[in-house]
Amino acid sequence: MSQLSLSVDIAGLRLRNPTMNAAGVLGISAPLLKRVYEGGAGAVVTKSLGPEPRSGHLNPTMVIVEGGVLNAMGLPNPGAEYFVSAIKALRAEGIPVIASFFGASIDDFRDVAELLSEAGADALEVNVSCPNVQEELGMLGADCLNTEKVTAAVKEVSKPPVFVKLSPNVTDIAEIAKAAELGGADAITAVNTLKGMAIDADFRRPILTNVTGGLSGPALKSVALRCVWDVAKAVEVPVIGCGGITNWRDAVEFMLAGASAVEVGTAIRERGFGVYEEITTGIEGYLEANGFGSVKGIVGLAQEAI
Amino acid sequence: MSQLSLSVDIAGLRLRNPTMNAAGVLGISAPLLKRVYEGGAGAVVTKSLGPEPRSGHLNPTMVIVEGGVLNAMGLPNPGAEYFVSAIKALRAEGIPVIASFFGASIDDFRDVAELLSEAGADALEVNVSCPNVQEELGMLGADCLNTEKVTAAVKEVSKPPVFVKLSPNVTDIAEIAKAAELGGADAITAVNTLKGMAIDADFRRPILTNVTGGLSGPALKSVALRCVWDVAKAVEVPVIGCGGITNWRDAVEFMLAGASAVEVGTAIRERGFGVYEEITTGIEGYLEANGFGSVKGIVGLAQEAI
Amino acid sequence: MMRTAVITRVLRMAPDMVTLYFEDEECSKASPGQYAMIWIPGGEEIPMSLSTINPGGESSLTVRDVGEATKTLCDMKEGDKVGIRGPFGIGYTITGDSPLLVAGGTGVASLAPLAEAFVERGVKPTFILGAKTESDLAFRDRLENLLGDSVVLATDDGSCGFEGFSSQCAEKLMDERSFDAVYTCGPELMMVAVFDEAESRGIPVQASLERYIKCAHGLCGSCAIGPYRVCMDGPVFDSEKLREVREDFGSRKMDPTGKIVGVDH
Amino acid sequence: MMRTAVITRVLRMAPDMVTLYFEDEECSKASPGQYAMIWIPGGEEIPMSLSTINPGGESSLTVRDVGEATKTLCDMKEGDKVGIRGPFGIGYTITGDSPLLVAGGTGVASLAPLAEAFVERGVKPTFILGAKTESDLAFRDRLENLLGDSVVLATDDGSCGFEGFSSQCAEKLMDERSFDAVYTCGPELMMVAVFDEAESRGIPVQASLERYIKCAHGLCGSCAIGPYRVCMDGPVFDSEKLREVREDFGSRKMDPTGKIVGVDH
Ligand SMILES: Cc1cc2nc3c(=O)[nH]c(=O)nc-3n(C[C@H](O)[C@H](O)[C@H](O)COP(=O)(O)OP(=O)(O)OC[C@H]3O[C@@H](n4cnc5c(N)ncnc54)[C@H](O)[C@@H]3O)c2cc1C
Ligand SMILES: Cc1cc2nc3c(=O)[nH]c(=O)nc-3n(C[C@H](O)[C@H](O)[C@H](O)COP(=O)(O)OP(=O)(O)OC[C@H]3O[C@@H](n4cnc5c(N)ncnc54)[C@H](O)[C@@H]3O)c2cc1C
Ligand SMILES: Cc1cc2nc3c(=O)[nH]c(=O)nc-3n(C[C@H](O)[C@H](O)[C@H](O)COP(=O)(O)O)c2cc1C
Ligand SMILES: Cc1cc2nc3c(=O)[nH]c(=O)nc-3n(C[C@H](O)[C@H](O)[C@H](O)COP(=O)(O)O)c2cc1C
Ligand code: FES
Ligand code: FES
Repeated sequence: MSQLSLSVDIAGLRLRNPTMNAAGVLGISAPLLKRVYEGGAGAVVTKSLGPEPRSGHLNPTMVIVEGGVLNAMGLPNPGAEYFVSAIKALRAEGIPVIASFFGASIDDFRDVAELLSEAGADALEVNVSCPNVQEELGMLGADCLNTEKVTAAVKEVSKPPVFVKLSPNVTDIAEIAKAAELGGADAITAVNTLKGMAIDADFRRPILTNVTGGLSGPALKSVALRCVWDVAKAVEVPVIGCGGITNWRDAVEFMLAGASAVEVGTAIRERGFGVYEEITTGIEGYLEANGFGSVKGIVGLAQEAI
Repeated sequence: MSQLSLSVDIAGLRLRNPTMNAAGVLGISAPLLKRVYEGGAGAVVTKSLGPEPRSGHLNPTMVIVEGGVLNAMGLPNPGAEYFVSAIKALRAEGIPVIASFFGASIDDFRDVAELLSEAGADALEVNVSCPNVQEELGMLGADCLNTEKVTAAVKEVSKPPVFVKLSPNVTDIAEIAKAAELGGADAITAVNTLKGMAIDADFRRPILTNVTGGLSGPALKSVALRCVWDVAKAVEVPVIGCGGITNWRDAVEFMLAGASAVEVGTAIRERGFGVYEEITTGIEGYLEANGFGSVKGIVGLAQEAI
Repeated sequence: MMRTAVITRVLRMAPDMVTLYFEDEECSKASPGQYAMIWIPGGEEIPMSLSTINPGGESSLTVRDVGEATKTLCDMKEGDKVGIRGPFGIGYTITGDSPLLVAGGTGVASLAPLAEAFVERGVKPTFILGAKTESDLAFRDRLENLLGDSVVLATDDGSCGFEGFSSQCAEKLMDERSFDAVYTCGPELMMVAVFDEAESRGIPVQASLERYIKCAHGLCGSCAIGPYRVCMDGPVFDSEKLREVREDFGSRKMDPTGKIVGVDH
Repeated sequence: MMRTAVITRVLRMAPDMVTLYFEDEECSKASPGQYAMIWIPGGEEIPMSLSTINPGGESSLTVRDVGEATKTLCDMKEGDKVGIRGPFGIGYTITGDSPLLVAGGTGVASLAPLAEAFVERGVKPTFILGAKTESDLAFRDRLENLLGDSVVLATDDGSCGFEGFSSQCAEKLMDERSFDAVYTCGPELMMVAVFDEAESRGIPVQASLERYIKCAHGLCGSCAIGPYRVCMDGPVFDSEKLREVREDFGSRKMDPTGKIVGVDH
């Protein structure tokens, strides 16, 4: 057997393997994040943290739909400041922590970034792509100029690498990715959920209290893969793939499309916390069977094929 | 039993029931369209016809993905002029025909519209939303100004009602719908496919020859339903729902969201041509059980609930 | 996917508590201790234990009016409809030849089907049915018909049966007889007392916990207790897990923002 | 979903024809007459009948080099890989006690597994194996081992067996003996001749048709013949359907743009 390495380097952040939980999936609780790490993830991502505590939307906040899950949690979080101790506690156990966050204004983004940077987060993930909250909070990332500005403001105050997480609900994700890169993004996370909704025929009303929600899980996969492809073609910085990844084959496909690492969320529902180890082991087997020595060896290979 | 009517009126076009095949699904062959009608559809929609014959993309042009189907047919069609006789033959049998079409320029759209209008099509469906062809052909509809211009040009020369079919691959479908309405659209069809892709891990390359393709089927449903909701809120003209509709419950949900009729494509694969009758019968049962006298009675009801 | 449940009958259990019966295939196949998410269209969606599980037949919820959603449920009539998702979670594991079931308040909801499951396997458990006062004792007939004098009543005010909390009653019974398994559902502080008591005697416990449930699919993290999710790793926790979360059990929970607050009942 | 098939062995059948063996669980469960979509990564994807169907074992394709994709396949070696979707379509319905199978050219691909299926049911069919010339007769050994002298050879040039087309040979056999079912696969004009001949004698026919296959899922319409889709309603058509599409059968098909063109072989 060759010297096979599963570790990856994303903009200077070195991880034991290329899997993480997706932001907002379990990340509101430090003990659950620890369990994610023990389940085999290379790093953990927090719930998106804002400047103030938020309860999020009232239930129903989730419903299963064809091929996936719709959620409209509405960014519940105890506030970035409150969560600093959780970040510190996780890091004290040797767990790399990526702090996801959002704001209602550029100043917010800068302030929260500064706070989380000082808290020692190993990387920051800027959420400009939540479909479930008011425009000013969620979808700043639908617009190139805003994306660039937010990224630049965050970069100004951040010590660790800054990932910008993009939405698939845009006409041209490559343009937005370029804007984030221009703003100084160290990596792009693609993607957040697709905006969808569910209606109940018996009650003749939308099921989610927030009316619309974000589609995650398998139904999102082919769109997310295309987004990673488009973004990887457009930017030089690493891409982190996210959206509907359920098994190692999915993860490999995202890597072949150009992802250096992957975030896995909804799959936890059916595969449990072991999904991270399952995926990592599967990637290892794939690299070995195909004669690659590292994860890096397959990143973007499908781009080269055409 | 009350006087239950399943017929619908879409911008003056009266149909025996609110179901149609989705454009491009079987619509390249008049005998297959006849079979769709005999399977119970209220009208049939042709393959999108262009000014010139096109072979479309080379195979693979379709692959099954998680929750749906990806296709990149690439608008194969024998040319609008060639298809006129097929349209006439169908109409001669009493089958309402909606002619779907596209162009590479505004002049193209106008010319093809004129031709199809003169051929006697009962309605025209302008396809400004194909994700599988070069920008100038497919995604004119990603932009408000272009959508308005194309619609206006088509309206100038069309006798029958003009439906404009929109793409979900845009940041704000409501804005595009308003532009189409401003251009004179008599109805909006929402939606075409979501842009996705599939990669083969063994061959390390995209599966579709065209690299990306359009996602249809159940995986698209919750996004399409949200699009119908957004469009119905934004415009006064009727909306035709399309995307992942598989059974009568799906169809009813689209109607509650604001659709006056539905187009069904991918579901034919698993449910066969009888899907149209199945859906119509299901809608009938629903109307009856809930005391509604007509399809119109439920259109947009979920919008009123909130 | 969201389903619709039509209320087929309503039974008033106590001044502020009703049982709503309905038919739902999925729920009729649930195991004791599992819960469903109940949606009041136009209102909220909340978790509710299944208080009747009848293979092929009726299911039920037993609801105490403590706020807006539960009040709406308590006012429901035959023919009313709710949305329903589930059943969710891991219920009770049936084990032991002389089990003690300790219910406080609405805790009887999940323990009544458990008692029936025991009897079906030929084991007659001892059932402490506790409440504030006599009129609050829910499912008394159902349990007495099932278990006869193995039902031990307890009221805080002593209006009926043992005077005191269910947990105190449990302590007394554990002194008097030997049990090989303890099951408990009710106010968390009561369950903590039962757990500690059983621990000191080396009897394994299964307790049904409550935390704020949002997604019910193990994804959002809102229901965390230690490294576990009440919605999916629970709601029933065994002694091993209870020991692991002992710092939080009876002491700390997250509010809907994720802030940690105290547990006060 | 796309799967990968690894070529395990290659058998040259004729100067321009090879059989590629591979293992694939789905294909090994196919029925005779079904086809798969074979993807040459970097090249095209084309339909191919399954010429071996071996429950739990090998499957195969038998390919004649007629263009770019088929040439690439004919040049493949052991260890090469192709993408595969399917099996698709409706194969042959096995019926009749004295069936006649009429193969022309690569038509033997789908009829050989059918012959095996008949034998498995205790029926020995008569099999006309026709080709241009002796060296083009594919699967001769396989069929002779299976059917002995029930195999009737036919070559256009008379280099072996009957001199003339398979259809002419079929006519002769139908004159001589009585068959209760006719199965045919090969050039369309040959199949039309077989069909007309069988019709005039009232013998039911099943013919495997070819049209331009794109999606293979019955959605795009590219493979239409009359109101049917070769990809999903076929490729095997029975007499009733053949009568319905008789205007097109042997006469008209759609090119990849949807234009109607003539059928010339
Ligand atoms: C697994 C489980 C099973 C339960 N079974 C029953 C039962 O069988 N019978 C019964 O009467 N009650 C049961 N409950 C408690 C019940 O869910 C709450 O009483 C109900 O949610 C209160 O809602 P409300 O709108 O009426 O009150 P609110 O005024 O909204 O809240 C009152 C209290 O209920 C809590 N609560 C509100 N929403 C939720 C939620 N989504 N998840 C958890 N707690 C919440 C609040 O934190 C507060 O402490 C169960 C809870 C859980 C977690
Ligand atoms: C159901 C079915 C089963 C078949 N089974 C076999 C078989 O077992 N062995 C065999 O050798 N051939 C078989 N064929 C025919 C085979 O698919 C064509 O020979 C092949 O597609 C030619 O591709 P090419 O690139 O080599 O040639 P090209 O130069 O592209 O085309 C040569 C001829 O093949 C036709 N063709 C090309 N692509 C397709 C397509 N996607 N679908 C249908 N026809 C096409 C063209 O119309 C043309 O007539 C079958 C066809 C069908 C429809
Ligand atoms: C319950 C839930 C909560 C989420 N919360 C967040 C969040 O706070 N911030 C964020 O950037 N994305 C959030 N997401 C989106 C995920 O991070 C991810 O982009 C999406 O779910 C697609 O990945 P998946 O299919 O693997 O789940 C959330 C998703 C779910 C299901
Ligand atoms: C094979 C195929 C071909 C299609 N061709 C067209 C087309 O020519 N014009 C068009 O507007 N939409 C086309 N579409 C999109 C459908 O009309 C429809 O918008 C989409 O498939 C979603 O509906 P469904 O999920 O019911 O299939 C095509 C879809 C498929 C699957
Ligand atoms: S309620 Fe969401 S994880 Fe338990
Ligand atoms: S090949 Fe598409 S319908 Fe048959």
